[in-house]
Amino acid sequence: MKLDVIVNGREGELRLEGSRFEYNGMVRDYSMEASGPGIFSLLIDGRSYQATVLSPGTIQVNDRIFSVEVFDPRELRARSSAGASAGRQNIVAPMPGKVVRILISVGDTIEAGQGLIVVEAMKMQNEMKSPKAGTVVELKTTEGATVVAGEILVVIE
Amino acid sequence: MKLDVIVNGREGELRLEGSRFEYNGMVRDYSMEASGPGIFSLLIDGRSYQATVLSPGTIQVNDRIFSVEVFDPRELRARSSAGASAGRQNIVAPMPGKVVRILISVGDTIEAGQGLIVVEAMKMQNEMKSPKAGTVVELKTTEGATVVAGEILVVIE
Amino acid sequence: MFRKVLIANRGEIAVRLVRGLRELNIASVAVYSDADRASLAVRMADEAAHLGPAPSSESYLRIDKIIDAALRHGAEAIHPGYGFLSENAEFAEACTDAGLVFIGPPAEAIKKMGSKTAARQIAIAAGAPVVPGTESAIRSIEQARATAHSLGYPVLLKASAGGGGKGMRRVDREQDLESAIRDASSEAAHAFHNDEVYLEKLVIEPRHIEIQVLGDHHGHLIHLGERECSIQRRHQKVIEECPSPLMGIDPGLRDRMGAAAVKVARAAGYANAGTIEFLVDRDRNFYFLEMNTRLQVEHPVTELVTGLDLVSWQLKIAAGAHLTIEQSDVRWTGSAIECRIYAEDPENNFLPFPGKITRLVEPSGPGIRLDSGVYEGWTVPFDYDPLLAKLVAWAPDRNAAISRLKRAISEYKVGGIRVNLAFFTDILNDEAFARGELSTAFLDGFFVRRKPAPDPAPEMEAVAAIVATLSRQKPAAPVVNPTSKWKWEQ
Amino acid sequence: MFRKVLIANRGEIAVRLVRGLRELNIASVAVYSDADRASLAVRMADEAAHLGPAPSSESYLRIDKIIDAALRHGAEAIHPGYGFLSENAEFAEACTDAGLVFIGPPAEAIKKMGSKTAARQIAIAAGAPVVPGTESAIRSIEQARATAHSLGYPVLLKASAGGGGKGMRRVDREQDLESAIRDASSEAAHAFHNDEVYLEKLVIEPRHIEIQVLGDHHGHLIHLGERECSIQRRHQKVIEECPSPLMGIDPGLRDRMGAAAVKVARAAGYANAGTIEFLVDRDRNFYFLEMNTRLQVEHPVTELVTGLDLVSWQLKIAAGAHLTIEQSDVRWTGSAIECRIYAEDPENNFLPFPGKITRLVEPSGPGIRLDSGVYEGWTVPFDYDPLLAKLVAWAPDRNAAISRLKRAISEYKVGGIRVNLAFFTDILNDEAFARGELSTAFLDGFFVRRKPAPDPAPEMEAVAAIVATLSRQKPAAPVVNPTSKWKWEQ
Repeated sequence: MKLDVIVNGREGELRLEGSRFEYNGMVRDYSMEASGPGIFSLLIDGRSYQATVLSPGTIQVNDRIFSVEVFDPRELRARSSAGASAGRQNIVAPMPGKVVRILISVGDTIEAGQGLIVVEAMKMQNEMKSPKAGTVVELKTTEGATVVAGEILVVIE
Repeated sequence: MKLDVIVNGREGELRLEGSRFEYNGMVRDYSMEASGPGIFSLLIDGRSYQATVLSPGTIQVNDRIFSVEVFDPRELRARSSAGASAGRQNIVAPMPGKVVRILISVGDTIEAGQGLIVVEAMKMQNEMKSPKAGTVVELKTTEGATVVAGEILVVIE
Repeated sequence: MFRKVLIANRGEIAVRLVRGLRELNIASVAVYSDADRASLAVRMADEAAHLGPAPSSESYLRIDKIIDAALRHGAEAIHPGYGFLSENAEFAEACTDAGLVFIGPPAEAIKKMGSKTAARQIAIAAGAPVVPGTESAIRSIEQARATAHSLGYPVLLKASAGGGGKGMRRVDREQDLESAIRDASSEAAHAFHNDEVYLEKLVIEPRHIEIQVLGDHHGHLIHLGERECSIQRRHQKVIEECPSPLMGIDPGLRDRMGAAAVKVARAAGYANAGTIEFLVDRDRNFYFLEMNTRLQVEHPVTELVTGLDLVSWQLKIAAGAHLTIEQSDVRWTGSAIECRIYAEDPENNFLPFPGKITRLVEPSGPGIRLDSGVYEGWTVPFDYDPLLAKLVAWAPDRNAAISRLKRAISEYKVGGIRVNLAFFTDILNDEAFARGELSTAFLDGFFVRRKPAPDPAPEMEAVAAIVATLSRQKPAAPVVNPTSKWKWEQ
Repeated sequence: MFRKVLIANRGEIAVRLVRGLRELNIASVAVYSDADRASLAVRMADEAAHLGPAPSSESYLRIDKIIDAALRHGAEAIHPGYGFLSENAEFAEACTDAGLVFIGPPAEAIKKMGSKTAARQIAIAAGAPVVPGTESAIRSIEQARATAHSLGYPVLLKASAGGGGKGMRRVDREQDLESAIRDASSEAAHAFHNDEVYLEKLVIEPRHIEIQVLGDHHGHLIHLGERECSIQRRHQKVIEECPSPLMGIDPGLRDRMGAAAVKVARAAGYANAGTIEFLVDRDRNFYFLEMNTRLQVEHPVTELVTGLDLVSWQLKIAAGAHLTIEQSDVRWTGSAIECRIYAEDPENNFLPFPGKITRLVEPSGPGIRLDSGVYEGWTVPFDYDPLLAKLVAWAPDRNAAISRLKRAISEYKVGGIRVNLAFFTDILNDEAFARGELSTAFLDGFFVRRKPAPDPAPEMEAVAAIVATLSRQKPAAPVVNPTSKWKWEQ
């Protein structure tokens, strides 16, 4: 089994053959056992690694949390050739919460640092500011909407 | 939904309609929520019941453990008409473990209290004795076999 | 003693109270909003009453509904926990009017200590030190200059009607005083429709140290020592400990602060558990700040070092019992440190991060106390405080308590939401923290000197990739069989 | 201090040691048999070494393999835990020969105290009381009559080479003595090929009380007080506590027993942690029984009341440190009670009940310490001791500790196997237990007076039926969403 992976944003290659893995050129024998709900014990060279699946794609190994995407090689190539269209900037929700105020409309010309949207959770309001000057080309949420962290709310060009 | 149930060996009837249940003639409103992995919170008349599914068919409610079988009504009737054949006695494993010695053979005439099989777990040996005099008609295990609690090992007639 | 008590709260403190009541053989009634039907407290309580929709104003702050639930369920008393209605004198009175016992101080004491200026007057009258300054507003620049001179610079301008840092100005030199008064006064006018400002001596990088008091309704009042809560973000405590590292330098400080706290509480006619907060300056002068007229979030720290059960005493005192502990009976043993586990992202300005907890592994073992209000699968609601749990370690000394906390954090795993566990590890590894050099400005310096974590070993990265790959291919069963070899298709 | 230590054990004690090592910043090496690859200790340790097949004789008892693993992993010391090789002098010597530190007493002390008769001689020489009797075999009926007369009836006949109750006879009257000697002697000859029997005074319904000792390699030795372990089934402890309820009646008893224990340990040349077991009769006379030359299962009880960390001290002492605690520094605060959670069926003669743990909900909160070696999904192997975990409560007094334990047990749920949780609730509710009337015969009387549980409320039965029905229809997802209404097809 050979896969391309992105671990914490860095691309890598993983090959699994029986009890042996190859990761970015490092070849090791390993043993893996389920050791609790969503918890795995891996032994490599006599060292014990505790891996907890915090959520799909988020794996804690000992005290470090890794965000992992797994692709079969074709998938990844297709993905990287696409890319984001230059000049467009997505404004994403920094935390889950409720949109309490929208301060702009599509078509508005905005300055860097201008307030765009206010998201509230747990009595804390967070005003999201534009990282650059530009024009609002998309507004993907409404006042009162519930958003998850990382959700794209506004697109600036 | 109407079902026949056996709770700790006693037959009963359960009817569920929306947020109302009827159990052996007792009618109550209830609310049920998942409240943890395999754990449910039920509210009846303002009282809170904590139900944990210990394993399929074994439910702990507050501090009491219930063994529950659920049948649709036809199933149960079929089951009760079958019954165990008179005079036959199943000898079941009292605990999970390993069969370390078999002291009888099929066809042997045995006395009440005679040792039949020795099961071992966690360094404890348990000699299973015949509850009555009779003949060994079936021997369902072998030395070295792993058995689960409640598994039929010998049939006496 | 009571037979049934209603808990007018939610989250970890509601669970703490269910446990405390059960240990006294008292039935518990939980209350819940729509967002909390599936909460741990409701599941664990003996009874539960629905209050209303998720917003606190329609549920946990509704005095009428809570009193009604208590009466309907036949509760004899109400424990308010902390937050919500716990420091609301009107609620305490409503309980009494309905024939219910409010488990806390007399309503009169809540009122007296609820107003910051009234509390300051009581403290002054009781002979407790307060931050030196003028209580009345500044009338003229000449008067202000004279006062500032006698206090000594730096001084702090504060709005009389103030709060939340608005209308506050630090003034370091006399030549800046006049313009600062102008600015502060104008900001105060804008924020509070009241332009009055007054002067206080500025306490530089103070420690926040509070004293736990406990009194019965028969006039007996003692203190249970201090908790140092200097480590704060957004004026909210994140780590609390007892003993304060200051006590090693100045062993008499606890007695002096304790005596002052008892005087203030007595002057307020206080009974039940309460906390007097002080600021402590670099010369270990302490100044009364305010009183919290309720059980404190961080009460486990005191329970661990004194061996006394504060919730149990709250209940007994409310039921009329005598506090049978004399001041000289109270002993402080070892060291306890508490971390507040919040659903928040410490890497993103501590923004709240509610959501579904997809994985939860909780620590235990020697010296670890976990007061938690959540479970795996619980969705932390948007609507309330982000506190999930309190992780507390006790050990014979502070260094061992720090090591033990780090060990427990290494066992603690929370998935699906962000929590501040790694942030605590970094603080607990900080050298200034280890030396006990604490102040409310601690985190400012900490963020500057904190080193980024070293790159993880490549094996760890490989493990993450392997587990992500294999757990993707095989959907995890609710319970996996650990003794059989893990298999997958290639 | 060591940088890396190998743990030559498994189960909850291996987890306890991983935690203790981590808190001292020492890397841990777990060992495992085929049955334990997926164990909690292996997952939590820093390193892990495979020993061999499941049977202990091929894994945890293999001195050669364990030493080899320690050397391969670069460990500097080995902690043996309890059981397995912990009281094996040959193992201690093999460690030393391999240049490894054995974390325990000198091999010589293990040898001396390992033989029951040698240990008894040491105790007598040290001036510690032993059960009165003849050490040498009975030569004639006349001699036996005289001895029995001087001891006072009832007396106990014991086989010189004996063990496990074989060749033992209780004799209540002189006229029964001759035939009893004949029977016992013949049984002993049959069992041990040695017909020698001797006489001891019978201690009627004794209490089992043991003293924890702790000493360094520089001659300093102290005791940390008692643990009462009278509640036993099949000569195995199930509940342990400190203080013993006897200490309330006779506060000097701890000092007297402690002094005796220290004398015995000193005579044996003891160092590190050890335990001297005594029988205590109804008149509070105590008699040396034996010494356990290792960490005890029930050590958390002592840790909770003294505030001392025994594992931490074991490591420091083994590394050569001085024990810096004087006898007069040791304080006992509050009350701690431990329940041993076994995979067994208390309703079926305590037969072991290994298997897969399909559900596990663990207690926590104030005053609760859980030392566990299992997790949900773990299959408890057939091959070892059925101890899963130790649940320990600390509270300011014994009654509060009992209430707290009951509260914790009410939160503890184990599915898939049988455990003795409900059995503990019944004991903790027992009035004789509450009064502290304990003896090794406690459980005999308890089973007679124990009332069957009342029928559950019909609502509880209905809840069981509803949950069984609805959880049957909807296969449980690994994580259920608790805030959405639970839905099903009708």
